Amino acid sequence: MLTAPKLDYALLAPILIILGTALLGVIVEAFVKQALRARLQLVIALAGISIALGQLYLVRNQGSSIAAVTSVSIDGSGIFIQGAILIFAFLGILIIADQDHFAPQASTLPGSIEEASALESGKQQTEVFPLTLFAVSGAMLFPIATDFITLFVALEVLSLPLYLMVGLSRRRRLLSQEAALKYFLLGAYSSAFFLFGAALLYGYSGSLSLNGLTDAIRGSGGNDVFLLLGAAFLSVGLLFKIGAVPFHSWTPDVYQGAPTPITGFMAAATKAAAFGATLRIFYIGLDAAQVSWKPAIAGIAVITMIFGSIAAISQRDIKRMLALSSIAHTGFVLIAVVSLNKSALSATLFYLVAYGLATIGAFGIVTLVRDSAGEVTDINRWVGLGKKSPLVAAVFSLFLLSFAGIPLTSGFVGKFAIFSAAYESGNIYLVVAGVLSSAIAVFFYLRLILMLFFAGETNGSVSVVIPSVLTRIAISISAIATVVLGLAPSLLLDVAQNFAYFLR
Amino acid sequence: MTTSTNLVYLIALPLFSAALLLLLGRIADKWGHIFATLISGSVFVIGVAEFFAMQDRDGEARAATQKVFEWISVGTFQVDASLLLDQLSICFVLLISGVGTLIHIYSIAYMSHDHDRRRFFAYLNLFIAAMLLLVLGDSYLNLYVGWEGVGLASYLLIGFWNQKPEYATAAKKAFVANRVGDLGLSLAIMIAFTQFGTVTFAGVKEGASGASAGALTAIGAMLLLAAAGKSAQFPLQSWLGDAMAGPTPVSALIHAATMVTAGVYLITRSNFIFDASPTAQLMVVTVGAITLLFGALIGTAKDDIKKALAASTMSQIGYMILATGLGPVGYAFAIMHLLTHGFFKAGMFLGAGSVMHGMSDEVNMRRYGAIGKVMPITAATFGLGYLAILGVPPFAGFYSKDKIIETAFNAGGIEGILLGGATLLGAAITAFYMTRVIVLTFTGTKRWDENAHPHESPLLMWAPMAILAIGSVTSGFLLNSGSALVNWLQPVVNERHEHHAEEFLPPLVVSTMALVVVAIGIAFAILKYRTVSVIAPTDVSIFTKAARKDLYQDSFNEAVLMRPGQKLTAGLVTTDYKVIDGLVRSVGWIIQTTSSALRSIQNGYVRSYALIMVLGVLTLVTAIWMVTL
Amino acid sequence: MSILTTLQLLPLIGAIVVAVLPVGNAKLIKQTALGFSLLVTAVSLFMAFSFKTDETALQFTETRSWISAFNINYSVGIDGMALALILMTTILVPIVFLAGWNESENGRWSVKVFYILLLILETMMIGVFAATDVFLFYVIFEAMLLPVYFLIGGYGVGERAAAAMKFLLYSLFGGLLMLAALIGLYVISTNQGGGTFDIAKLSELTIDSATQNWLFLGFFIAFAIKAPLWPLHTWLPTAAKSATAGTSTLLLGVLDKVGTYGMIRFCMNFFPEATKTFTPAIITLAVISILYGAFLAIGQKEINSLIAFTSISHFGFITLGIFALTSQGLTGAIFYMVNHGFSTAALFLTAGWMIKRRGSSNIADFGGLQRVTPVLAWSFFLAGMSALALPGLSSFISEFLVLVGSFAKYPVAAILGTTGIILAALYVLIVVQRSLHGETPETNKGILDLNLREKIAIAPVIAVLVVLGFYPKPVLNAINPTTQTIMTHAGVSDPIAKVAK
Amino acid sequence: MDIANYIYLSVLLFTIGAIGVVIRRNAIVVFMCIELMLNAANLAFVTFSRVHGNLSGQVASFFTMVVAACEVVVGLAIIVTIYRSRRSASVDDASLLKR
Repeated sequence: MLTAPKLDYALLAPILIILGTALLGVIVEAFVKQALRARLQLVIALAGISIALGQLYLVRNQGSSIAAVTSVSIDGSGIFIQGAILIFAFLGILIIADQDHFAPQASTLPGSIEEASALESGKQQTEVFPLTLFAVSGAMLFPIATDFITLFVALEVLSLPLYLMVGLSRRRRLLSQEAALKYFLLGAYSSAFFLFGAALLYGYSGSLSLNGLTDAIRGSGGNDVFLLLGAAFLSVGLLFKIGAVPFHSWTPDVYQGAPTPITGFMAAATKAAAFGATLRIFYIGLDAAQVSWKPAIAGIAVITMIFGSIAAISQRDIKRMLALSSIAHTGFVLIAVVSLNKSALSATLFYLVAYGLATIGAFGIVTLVRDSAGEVTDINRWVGLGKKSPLVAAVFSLFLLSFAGIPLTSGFVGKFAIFSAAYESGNIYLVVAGVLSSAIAVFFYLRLILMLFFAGETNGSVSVVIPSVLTRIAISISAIATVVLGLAPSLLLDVAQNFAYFLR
Repeated sequence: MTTSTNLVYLIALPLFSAALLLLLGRIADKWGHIFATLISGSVFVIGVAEFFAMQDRDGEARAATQKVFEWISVGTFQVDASLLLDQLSICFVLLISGVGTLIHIYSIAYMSHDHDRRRFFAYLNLFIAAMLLLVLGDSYLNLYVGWEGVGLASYLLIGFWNQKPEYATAAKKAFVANRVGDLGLSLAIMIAFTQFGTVTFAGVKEGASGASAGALTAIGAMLLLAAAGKSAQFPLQSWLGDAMAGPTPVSALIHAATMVTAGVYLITRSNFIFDASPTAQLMVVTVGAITLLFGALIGTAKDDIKKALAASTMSQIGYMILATGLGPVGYAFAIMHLLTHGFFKAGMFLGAGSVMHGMSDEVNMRRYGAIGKVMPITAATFGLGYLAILGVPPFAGFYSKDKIIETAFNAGGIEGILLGGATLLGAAITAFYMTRVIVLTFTGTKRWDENAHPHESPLLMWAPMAILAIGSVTSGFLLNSGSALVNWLQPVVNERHEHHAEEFLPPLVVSTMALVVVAIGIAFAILKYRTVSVIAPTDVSIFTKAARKDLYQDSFNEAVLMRPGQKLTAGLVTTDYKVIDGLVRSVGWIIQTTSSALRSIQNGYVRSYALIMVLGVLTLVTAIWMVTL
Repeated sequence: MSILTTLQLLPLIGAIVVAVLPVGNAKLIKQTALGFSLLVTAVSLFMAFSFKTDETALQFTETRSWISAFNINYSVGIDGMALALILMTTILVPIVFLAGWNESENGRWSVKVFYILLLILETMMIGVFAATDVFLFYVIFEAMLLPVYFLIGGYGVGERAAAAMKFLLYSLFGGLLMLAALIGLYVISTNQGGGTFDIAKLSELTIDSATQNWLFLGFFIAFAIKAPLWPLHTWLPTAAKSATAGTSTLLLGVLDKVGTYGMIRFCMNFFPEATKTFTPAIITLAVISILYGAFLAIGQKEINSLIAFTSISHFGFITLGIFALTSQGLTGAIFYMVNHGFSTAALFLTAGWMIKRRGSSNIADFGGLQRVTPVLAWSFFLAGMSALALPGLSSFISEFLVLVGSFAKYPVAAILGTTGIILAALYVLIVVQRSLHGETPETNKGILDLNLREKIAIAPVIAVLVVLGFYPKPVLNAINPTTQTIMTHAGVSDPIAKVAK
Repeated sequence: MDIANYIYLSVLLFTIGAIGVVIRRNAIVVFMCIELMLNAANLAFVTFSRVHGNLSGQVASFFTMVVAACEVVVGLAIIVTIYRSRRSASVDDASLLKR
């Protein structure tokens, strides 16, 4: 007699709510008339996210590793990261709501008559909302998944909508489509590696679950060829998603080509989700074999930090620069991954939130700086923005300072927390490398601030559009959070500490 | 020791008057000079009162101290702002305030046309305060404050007309040369503190007997360096000639009578160091001997009356320094010569000033001649000073200088003969160049322009000259009668009245020898300067050429110190930009270049991105593999 | 609430008040800012009078939890050294306001922003010296760079952007090294019974010598950049050249002191062993700085960079005094910090007025100012005298203490350092001669002397230099206990005189 | 047949796919190579399932197929769009985003 598996719906509800909302969005897209669609989609999405967040809040202290038999483990870190992703999604949606960034009909040919007419008639498709929500649901599942099937499915559910969203830009559509293609091909490529790694690990342990893997390693000693190859291949998929060198190549291109609101959302949410999964896999799946992978991952962390920091210096496009900056940040968080202690875990949680908020804010601001042809991303044309629009420039500088890790911003606290966790774990060389690459990174953040404020002539053709209320709210929240978390980090740090645990 | 409460006024009065005059600015123009003179006079009065009070006390109790306040107290480094008035310092107090007051009076007239007379008087009072602090401080550090203070005052006064670039340069040169000396004083204090744990004269004296010879010699050498800087002794003498850029009363007071003799004071004050270190003494006499000849030689060729006198000052201080190096017997004679010199040299400088005053600030003696007729009082007072410096009996110099010559001979052995010989030779050259000054200035034919209308100076100017002339005549006799000064200073300089090995030559012989060489010098000068050309002849002996150039001291300094220094500075400036900053910039450059290189890897082709990933996978696998095996 | 907190809050409140004033009313903004800064001065003086010099413990302490996860507290408290430096700061700020009354007007931004930045900077300057939690110190240490960055970049002259950038990069680089060391220290404290950032507790850790060396270097390099020690100095002249006089004053006078302050407070306190290990090297660098700074000062053609190089020389003296580790050296160095603050203020402010009036900062463009602007010339001259440590001015006492204190232990270094006084005479007198003496060129004849406001600004600076030159006792008394505590902690005592009394 | 041979085959297929992605220009072919890699993984899953005697691997391969199908949908959509815009399916032509 088969018995249906017992599911703990309360704990799974946040994901289910988001999925449901996404489906609702699809229905709305299909049946509601054009004029109402955009507004309705927005309301539905925000409502869904809010409800999910509320539900998450209610169940925040009820960890369980058997919420869906053994497929997921809803524990402190998982809940925290889910919460973070939901918040990013909320802010992301606020910026995405400014439909000016998206192609009215993505399927039309760039430069075609259909495109022009769609533009003219205001026939704006709003599939981006449900797509976002699907991605969010994948992102929420990814960090709590504890078996390889769930992990793979979550990874794809997260990625597939994103591939599409990247190609939705209204302007410079060729670039946008190219970004989508690159993201898709490379993403699928890395997924294949991930999957093959999972297969090998399954071959090694005979179990698809992380727990089974750990038990197998404990039992055998852990230098089996399947284990090592499997771990390496599995890592590739994860390292690709978080954008670690040498699996980073897609990042600058995709960040640049994607519609800016999507870039911001993606940078924050994907990174959080992918790091959530990475941490779980390395902390509870592969920790018994840490001797094998730790040096390699540590090496990648160092290379990633330094590469990101150095490569960003010569960038002339602000989105590419932020992309490389995000690579450098990946390196910093990877330090926490190899530190393998509770402080590192809570530091990562804090860092992901701090970085994600600042990133959404920063890309939010990029959406505001435009000329007649749309966003201006050439750094040289940002010169003198401080004169023209001091507030926007000041807020942007705030985000940059946070990225640079200047004290009294959230970025500093995050960096501090990660470095101290690394030091605690004895990886002092990682701290030194982190410090040195921060020093390099500081250069381009500051140079940008310098260009905003101190450089000579202002660029006449560039203007700052008055942000819509929603964008304004999103940027404000990000900015306030950046400052508040810098001044009173305890607000979040204590929470992160409470949630910094994994359930097997 | 007696405790006094008045000493501080000696310094405070002139100091505050100086500050007041400077701060009030033009408001005080009308009465500033009178006020300053009164202050200076009252300091003299206090000094005299203290002198008599001191005489009333006996032996040990003669010295008076006053602790004004606790100055610096850090760990064991305890220095109070304390003053010490003993037999030695009272001599200086009287000299400084006495001559100082006379020169104040003189300056009222001398500077009457100067727009900035008030400022001048403020500086003078600043000088008097600093100089009194120098001689009254009870520790080396207090002395040091006065030491640099007089340096500052001297700088300000030399550069009083600093709108003339060369005057400003002269002032700077004086300050820097003095600073080299100050370096010595600083180091001496540091060594003393490390050795003795204190920097008071009393403390150092107490400890000196227990210190190693090396330490004492080091302190002595450093003190000598200090003295050389302040007293224009070899090799730091070159600033004094240029210092004549200052108004003439300044030259008289600071660069003849008082400040430049501070070195003599310092060595005398530190007798306990030098007495315990024969090496240091040898250095002192050597420096003294060299300078006395050096100065004298320079004096023979100077046409600028003030520079000639300055060279003479240098030479005379050489005598004093030499004397201080001769051990306990020498100190008193050094001080005696210092005091008599204070009278006659100040008198002569004021005389020179008077001549310049009459000659519209002309200083070239070749343009003087026969001034004695139009300026009789000046000529007379100058003449008395002249006789005094030559050591003609019974004028002051006779007593003080002959004693030094005598003591030098008595040093014994080769050293005695060399030193004695040097002093005798110095006396001869002194006679030559001083006679030259007299001949060129006061006698002979007039060589001045038609435009010049030399005239006797007013009462305010000649009265001080006259008083100083009286001093030039009588001071030697008074100080020497019954060994007055020697006995007076005995408690300070510690002469133990041991009988010197033997007298090398009896005093009478020395005096006779001295008079003979002086006579030769005079005769030579008179013969040589029967006729004088207005333009200095160029076909002169190599010695004259050298003397005109201050024996190439400036050229030497320029070639050995200044030029290399400038090169070094320029080199360092370049190094700073190119090497040090360059290194930093090249780090930046390397990062930038790397960055551009990394950027070109990002070539936009999906396939090459995939390739990078594959390579990454391979590296990752290899890394994991290697670590595990 | 401790008076120290009040002291930090006041300028911040001032900044907020200024922020809500109308932009157009420059005069009101300036007056408000000045008012607040004077209030701060008054409160700090009050604090100074209630400070007990006979106590070695920290005073006016206050501790509040800030980041509990790392046991980071907002904790403040001062000893004599901190008190002296805070007083220096609070006295200098209104002077800078007054002296540079108009320097905010030609900036990139409004007058208002200028004063907001300055007031925020004042809060931080007080905080950095008052902090007794290393993390708090670090945060302020880094954060205070930003106002200066914007002050240089926004209101400076010439290559201001590049100068601001260079300044910030250097400082941040040092700061990051310090961050690494700071984290190390924290982790060590965690392993030894409870992570903490409390200075007192951290100084009691037992750290093995290799680790000590690394951590020491992390802290020291940061401080050596801040109080520029050769060869980490090249940012300073550029910054000084571009910053306004007031900014330079605060930058060199106060901010750079954080470097030397840190050396004493952290390097020596936390790593006594490493201190001993590195002392010879540091002393060497200090001596090089003294001489190098002086030579470069002589070679400068631009007045502000000249002052900057003199400061490099002076920081050499301070470092020498600190690492000589004798009571004279240390007290001298701490006192030197205070004196250098006022002395540099006098130099920068007077030079600033000269530059403003002449419209050029090239020394060659001046000349003959003594005749046309006697008061300005005198002020500049006295400032110069203070720079060359003329006895009777306070800088003499500190310089001499430093030298006498280091001579006992490092005679060669002290002798070389002492030769610096000759070079000091040269660099001061050369600039004095070129700018003040000589014939007044036509271009300089119309230059006006100081007005009343400027006179009021410069008078207290000179008064402090003179008064402390004659009567340094109050400051020395406040500093001495600090010195003793440090020496006791480091386990050293003064060398004993060779010939005992 | 030795069960290891299945693994070898799977690895071979995976390698062919991985190399194919790097050397082929046509986006469709590149995509097919990726599919090949996924199927190599499937083969490995199934083989291991057999080795371990549990069904997990087989289940996994079903999931993979489904996901791969979704991927095809998305992938073709993107490729087709690109092709329509550029009239070319060569991945090398899409290289505007660089540096």
